[in-house]
Amino acid sequence: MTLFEASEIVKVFPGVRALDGVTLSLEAGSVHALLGENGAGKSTLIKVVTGLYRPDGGRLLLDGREVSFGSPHESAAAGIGVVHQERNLIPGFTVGENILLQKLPTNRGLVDRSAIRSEAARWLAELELDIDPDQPVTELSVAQAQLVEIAKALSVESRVLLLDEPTASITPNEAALLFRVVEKLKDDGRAVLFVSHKLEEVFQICDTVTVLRDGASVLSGGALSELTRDQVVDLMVGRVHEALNLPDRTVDTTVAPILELRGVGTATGHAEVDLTVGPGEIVGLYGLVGAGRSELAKALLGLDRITAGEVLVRGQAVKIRTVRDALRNHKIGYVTENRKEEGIFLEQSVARNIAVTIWDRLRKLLGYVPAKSETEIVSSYVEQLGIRIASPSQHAGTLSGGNQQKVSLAKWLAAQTEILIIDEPTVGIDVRTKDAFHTLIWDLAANGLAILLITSDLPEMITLADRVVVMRDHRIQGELPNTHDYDQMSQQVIRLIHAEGTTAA
Amino acid sequence: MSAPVSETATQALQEDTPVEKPPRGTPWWANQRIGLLLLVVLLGALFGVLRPAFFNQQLVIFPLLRDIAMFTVVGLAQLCVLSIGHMNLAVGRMAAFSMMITGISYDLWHFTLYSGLLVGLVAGTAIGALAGWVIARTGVNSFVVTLALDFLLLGMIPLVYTSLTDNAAFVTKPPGMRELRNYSLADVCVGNVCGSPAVPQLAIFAIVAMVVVGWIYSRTRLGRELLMTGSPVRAAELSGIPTARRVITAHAMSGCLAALAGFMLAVSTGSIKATIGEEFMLPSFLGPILGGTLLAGGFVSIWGTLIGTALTSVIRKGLDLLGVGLESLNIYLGLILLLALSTDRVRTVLSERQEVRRQ
Amino acid sequence: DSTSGAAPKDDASSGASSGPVTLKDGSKVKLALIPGGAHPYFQPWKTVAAVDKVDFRLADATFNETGEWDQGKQNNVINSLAAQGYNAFGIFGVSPTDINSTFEDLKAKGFAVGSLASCPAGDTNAADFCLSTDVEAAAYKAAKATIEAIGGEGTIVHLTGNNVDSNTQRRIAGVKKAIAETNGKVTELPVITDIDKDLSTAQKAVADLLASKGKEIKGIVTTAYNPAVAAADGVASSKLPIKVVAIDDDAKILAGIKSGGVAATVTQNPAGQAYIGGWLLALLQSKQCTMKTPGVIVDSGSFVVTKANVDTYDEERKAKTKALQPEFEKQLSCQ
Amino acid sequence: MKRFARSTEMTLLVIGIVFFIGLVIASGGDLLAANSLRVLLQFLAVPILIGLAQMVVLAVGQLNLAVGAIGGFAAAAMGVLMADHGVPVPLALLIGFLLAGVVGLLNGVLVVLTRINGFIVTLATMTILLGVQYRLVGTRTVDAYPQGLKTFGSAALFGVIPWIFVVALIVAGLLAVMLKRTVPGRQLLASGGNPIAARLSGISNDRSVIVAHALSGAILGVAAILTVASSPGVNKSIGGDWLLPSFAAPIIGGALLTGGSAVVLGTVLAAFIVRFVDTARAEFSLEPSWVNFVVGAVVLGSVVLGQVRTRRQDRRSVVKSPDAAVAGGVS
Ligand SMILES: Nc1ncnc2c1ncn2[C@@H]1O[C@H](COP(=O)(O)OP(=O)(O)OP(=O)(O)O)[C@@H](O)[C@H]1O
Ligand SMILES: Nc1ncnc2c1ncn2[C@@H]1O[C@H](COP(=O)(O)OP(=O)(O)OP(=O)(O)O)[C@@H](O)[C@H]1O
Ligand SMILES: [Mg+2]
Ligand SMILES: [Mg+2]
Repeated sequence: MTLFEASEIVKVFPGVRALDGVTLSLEAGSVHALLGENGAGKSTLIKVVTGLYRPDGGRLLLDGREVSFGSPHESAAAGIGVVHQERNLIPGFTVGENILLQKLPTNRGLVDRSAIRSEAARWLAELELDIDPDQPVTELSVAQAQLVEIAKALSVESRVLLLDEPTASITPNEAALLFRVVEKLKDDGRAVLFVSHKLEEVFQICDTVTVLRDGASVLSGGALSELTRDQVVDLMVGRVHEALNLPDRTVDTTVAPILELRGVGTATGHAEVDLTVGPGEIVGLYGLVGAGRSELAKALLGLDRITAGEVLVRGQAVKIRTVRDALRNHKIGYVTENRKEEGIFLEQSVARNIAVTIWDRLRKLLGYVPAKSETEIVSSYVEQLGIRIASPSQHAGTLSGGNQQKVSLAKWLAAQTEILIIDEPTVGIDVRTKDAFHTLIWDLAANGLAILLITSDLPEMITLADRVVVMRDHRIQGELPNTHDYDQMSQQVIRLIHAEGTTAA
Repeated sequence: MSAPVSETATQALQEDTPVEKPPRGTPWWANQRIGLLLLVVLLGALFGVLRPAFFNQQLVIFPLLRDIAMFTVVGLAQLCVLSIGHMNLAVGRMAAFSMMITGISYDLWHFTLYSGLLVGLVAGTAIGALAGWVIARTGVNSFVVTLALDFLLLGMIPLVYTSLTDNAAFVTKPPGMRELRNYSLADVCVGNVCGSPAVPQLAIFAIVAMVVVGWIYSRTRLGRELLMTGSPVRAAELSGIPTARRVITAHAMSGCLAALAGFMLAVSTGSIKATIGEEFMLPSFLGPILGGTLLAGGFVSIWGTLIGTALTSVIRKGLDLLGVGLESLNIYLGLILLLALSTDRVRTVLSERQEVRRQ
Repeated sequence: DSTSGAAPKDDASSGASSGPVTLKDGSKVKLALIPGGAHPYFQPWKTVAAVDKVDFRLADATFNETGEWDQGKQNNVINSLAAQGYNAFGIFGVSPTDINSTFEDLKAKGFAVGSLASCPAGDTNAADFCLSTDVEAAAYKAAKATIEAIGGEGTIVHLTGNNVDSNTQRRIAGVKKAIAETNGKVTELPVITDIDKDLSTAQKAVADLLASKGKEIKGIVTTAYNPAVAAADGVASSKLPIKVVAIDDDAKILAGIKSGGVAATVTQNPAGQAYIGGWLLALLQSKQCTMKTPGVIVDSGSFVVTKANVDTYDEERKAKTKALQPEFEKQLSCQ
Repeated sequence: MKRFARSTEMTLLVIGIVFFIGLVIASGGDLLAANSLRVLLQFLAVPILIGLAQMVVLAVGQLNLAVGAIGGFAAAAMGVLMADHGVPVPLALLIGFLLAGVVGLLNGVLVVLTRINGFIVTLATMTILLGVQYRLVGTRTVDAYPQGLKTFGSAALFGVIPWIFVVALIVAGLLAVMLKRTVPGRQLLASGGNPIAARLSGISNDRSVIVAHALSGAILGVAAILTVASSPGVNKSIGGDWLLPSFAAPIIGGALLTGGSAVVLGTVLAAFIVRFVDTARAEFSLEPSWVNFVVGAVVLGSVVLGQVRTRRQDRRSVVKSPDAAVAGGVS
């Protein structure tokens, strides 16, 4: 039975036709995948459906009746629950209030706290979450926050549930929990829309699929069981997509490591971290969300204090105080996982975003930066990384996620770093760009860069890393050579994560 | 320059993704600064028609330009901190503080006009740097820190004045001060060619300030890093910009410019007193913001600051000439400001609409 | 209010007809009276400006208070008026230490300039003349009146305005002088300054003062407007036996004198300043006369008003205004 | 409770009590006399309200520079209506109150309609209102209004607790309930805490901004009523010194300039502390300059302390408020 249908939806923004005749229908008791490259229009479609944007054309049908929503409030009232791509919780509010924000229960005009508590507890229980509804959301971990958002989407008694990349920032274990919930919702007869760039997940839990390309639906409601992964990818990218096949790269293990950590402890709680990265080597740092990998990277950059042990760069014990110090004197760069807040300057031009690390080098008398040499360097990286822009003066905020990520990487390449810490480089990035990125990282290592790759994406880790180091609770659990065998590696890694012994706690 | 990216990777990355175009450039009539400039010219013409005296060089244009020059410098003082997304609520009081030092240098140490100015600029830079240092060290919002500093100086300055002077003002006038107040470019000659008598010499200070600030923001590493520091600060920190130092620099620049503005005010009114700069706070925001500088940081407009300042000064002057009474002056001033800003908004909306329609 | 308009009219007839120096031709004189900003003190100027215009047959006379207590803005107002053809200026300078610069500029452009109601700080006066209350003398009188009201013995406190204003410093000096003359019989608490900005600040300062020191204080002398209003009210509602001496003759304060809440007030002579000032400026600008000693300072008078003379003090003031004319004539050399 | 013990409010409470005890000792116990206490509280009513008026707009990440102008304008309107036009007291007060509320509403509507920064909008309305206030009263001090109102203004419960103070506390209480326990209040805070999330949850940020400004206006309306009732008269200076204290109280009280915090109690306590500084000045006969000096130091000190504390709490938290510009809000 078709619960919800969107037909021929058009949405125009100044400068783009984000949706150009998209048709989608959601069946009760089924999970429907919405796929497409970055910027294909997936999130826009969800926002049109939930009344955040007014469509410029097309119709929405709920239970066969035409509907139009002026605000998310109305769509929620009609039983459409949604988890947006953006972080969506109000700091300073409790978990319970956040879950029930769309319709706070009241009692004689006042917000009814006990009702909030009991009702929120009900939704948390449905997701098998052990979270106190009275806890402030500021105390949640990333994954908990994501799950609370799902509880929030359920809380409108939704019959239609739209999930926009819900698994982008959670671990496989937590994702598995989420999938169990999705199964249950499906069995309850609800319709679920699932957006993800992780095709494994899609094939695991979805029944049907709609593929968007450049704002148009190139496949609407195909059965996933009749499609192969390659076919889906081809539909998304619009031509035959070849599986990534990285050339061979040999690591000279006799060369002394360029970065070495000996028994490092930090103010953020790391203890006895030993780690080495050699030139031309990709060391994967794997762990669950919150394991402390990003924090370790930041400590190496001088953003957090190192309280014990020593850090050696090119064999010399060093004390890194600031990022500039790391960059200028030790040639260490860090591509952040948090692109929007830490990686790029959304309101600044692409040129400035890339050149930010080289002004120090280019400056002449009185800090004068010759515009010409700046443009030259910038455009050479724009070209090498294939950053597709109309002009370098374009604002970075107008770029797609993939291109933004390239910009965020380009500034470190421009700075001629020799040690690069890359943190979750492909979160929320579509298959094709992901492959290109993998090629790039591979290539950088082949050119002699030492790379510490932090990722929670196991396939990515297995594709790229020479060695895999596993971290848990701010400690190193162990190290594995990469056999490039997915099943074997994933087993070993999971086993390491759950191994007791090395962990004091 | 080594290129660590090989051909294969470049090719992989370049696979035929379409070029992402920015939203098409806004049409010229939607440009905030051009709109403002037009408004200034129109208003000037209107006032000129209603009151021909508006074009009186000596009595109207000269003081008007002197005011615009001074408030432009005030605006630049605010612009420097706006560039990193901060505010300086103590601009006026910083001017008062630095002029207090300048006054002491004239009164007690018998400095010359320009060495006194220099001392004042140094004092302004120092007090600004202090504000910046507190902000950088504690991470407390600049609004709060400068507000508190304003209170502190407001308390401290009168104590100093009353203890050091009889009249609560430093009245010593070093040679050259009177000339600086009254002389125009007509007194500056290159060969036989002299400047316009309508342009005060004090305007040179503003021009110098604009050139220097403009140069910093458009041509130097410092300026670029300042703009990056504001948007957002975490990204700047992680890109290797010494953000703490930049915060201090921005506030120090602000203090220095505030001191310059204070000096211009002292010269144009006559003496150095505790109340210098009391009127600076609101104009300091109006000029830059009308001119398009963002409160959130990351974008500044030097020209815009000049035009924005000119707009408010011209309105005030015009209303003065029209003989508008105190009770109505503020009402009109506020209304015109709202109108000017709203038309700006209307223009943006119209140009966006047009853009959507074109597709 | 009732006290301002009447005086000059009487003077007008006498001044223009019987005085030895009569303005011959005021038709080229455009007079501007410019106070420091909006303040009740200057309100008589507004009416007197109109009287000046009629009495002296001036081309125009205006009153402009748009300076908003800011020297820069006041200078702008002055320049705008000059651009519109005004050529004789009676000015209350916002900043006593700056106003000489403004005067110099105006003099340099050939205008007649009088400093009204306040003289520039320091020893020089760059205007043609200064006709003002001697603020120190007025404060001295007020303090004297206070001392008298409390019976010559006890503690008094002085409430006033902007500390960093040279006039305030003069007032403080005036009060100190009066107290010093009592040889220690009267003592003074530290002066409370900076409470003239607005009424609530003044009111709070008075209330706090009365709460903490109310029992010690026997008299309050105020030399600024808002503190005067606040003190009269505060003392009345606290029911403490404190004598308040106020400043000026705003309706509210006169009402206080009549009801007994205010022991005395020291009024000044704004109407006289505007009238005589206007006459003098017209003489100077029409080139009929010049000052023998440019920059001469004349006291326009200050008058202690108590319940006893509250209905008649205006006569005294009118007399003073009348006396001012001959006083100035001695300073003039006329054609 | 444990959370309260670590909160700004607790710190302020302790500082306040210590300060008060110090003052009592310094005054030799005089401060505990009924009259002294009454005076202390009498001049707390208006500062509390203007602090709250600012806090409400700060809660949605906006600023209101027109606090003084709105209050002064409303007070002038009430005074003139009663004194010059003989409008009965309750009606005049109601009109004044409504005017303040409407101006606040207008501020909000302008911010939303024009998308101009609230900082600039309220700056413009401030300028306009100053003109209107002057047009209403000129240089006079209007005081010819019925004695009954003035009696109320100076009357005190048990001779100690002024009624106007009680009114201010009631407003504070209502505001606290509104922000903590009603749907519009929660929505307002949600908009301030994370505007994007609020919008995605179907909350209209525009409406929150309008509600906040209107509330601010209404609170200022009450402040104006109390001012008219308690001051010797109404003139153009009313409201002239409200701006800085209006920021000082909520900021000391722990409000975040980025929005999302409702610190009614903190604001009230901060107003107490600022008032104690005033009292201390009178007690020790210090120059008023010292008050500014001390308030500056207290503001700085308290925010630095607060910052250190929140940083410690933030260390392990995930959900952060967005990097809203200080005065940004909607625009
Ligand atoms: N508010 C907006 N204003 C202008 N353009 C927009 C806006 N929102 C989205 N777009 C543009 O619309 C297009 C579709 O964006 P959308 O966010 O829907 O993509 P997506 O498929 O969700 O991508 P991703 O996988 O990266 O989340 C993009 O080109 C984007 O830049
Ligand atoms: N975005 C964040 N903001 C604030 N705190 C965070 C964030 N992400 C994680 N944390 C917290 O910081 C600690 C370590 O996080 P860190 O980011 O170093 O972990 P990680 O292994 O890199 O995980 P992730 O996959 O989230 O990057 C954990 O306690 C976690 O709860
Ligand atoms: Mg998306
Ligand atoms: Mg991480």
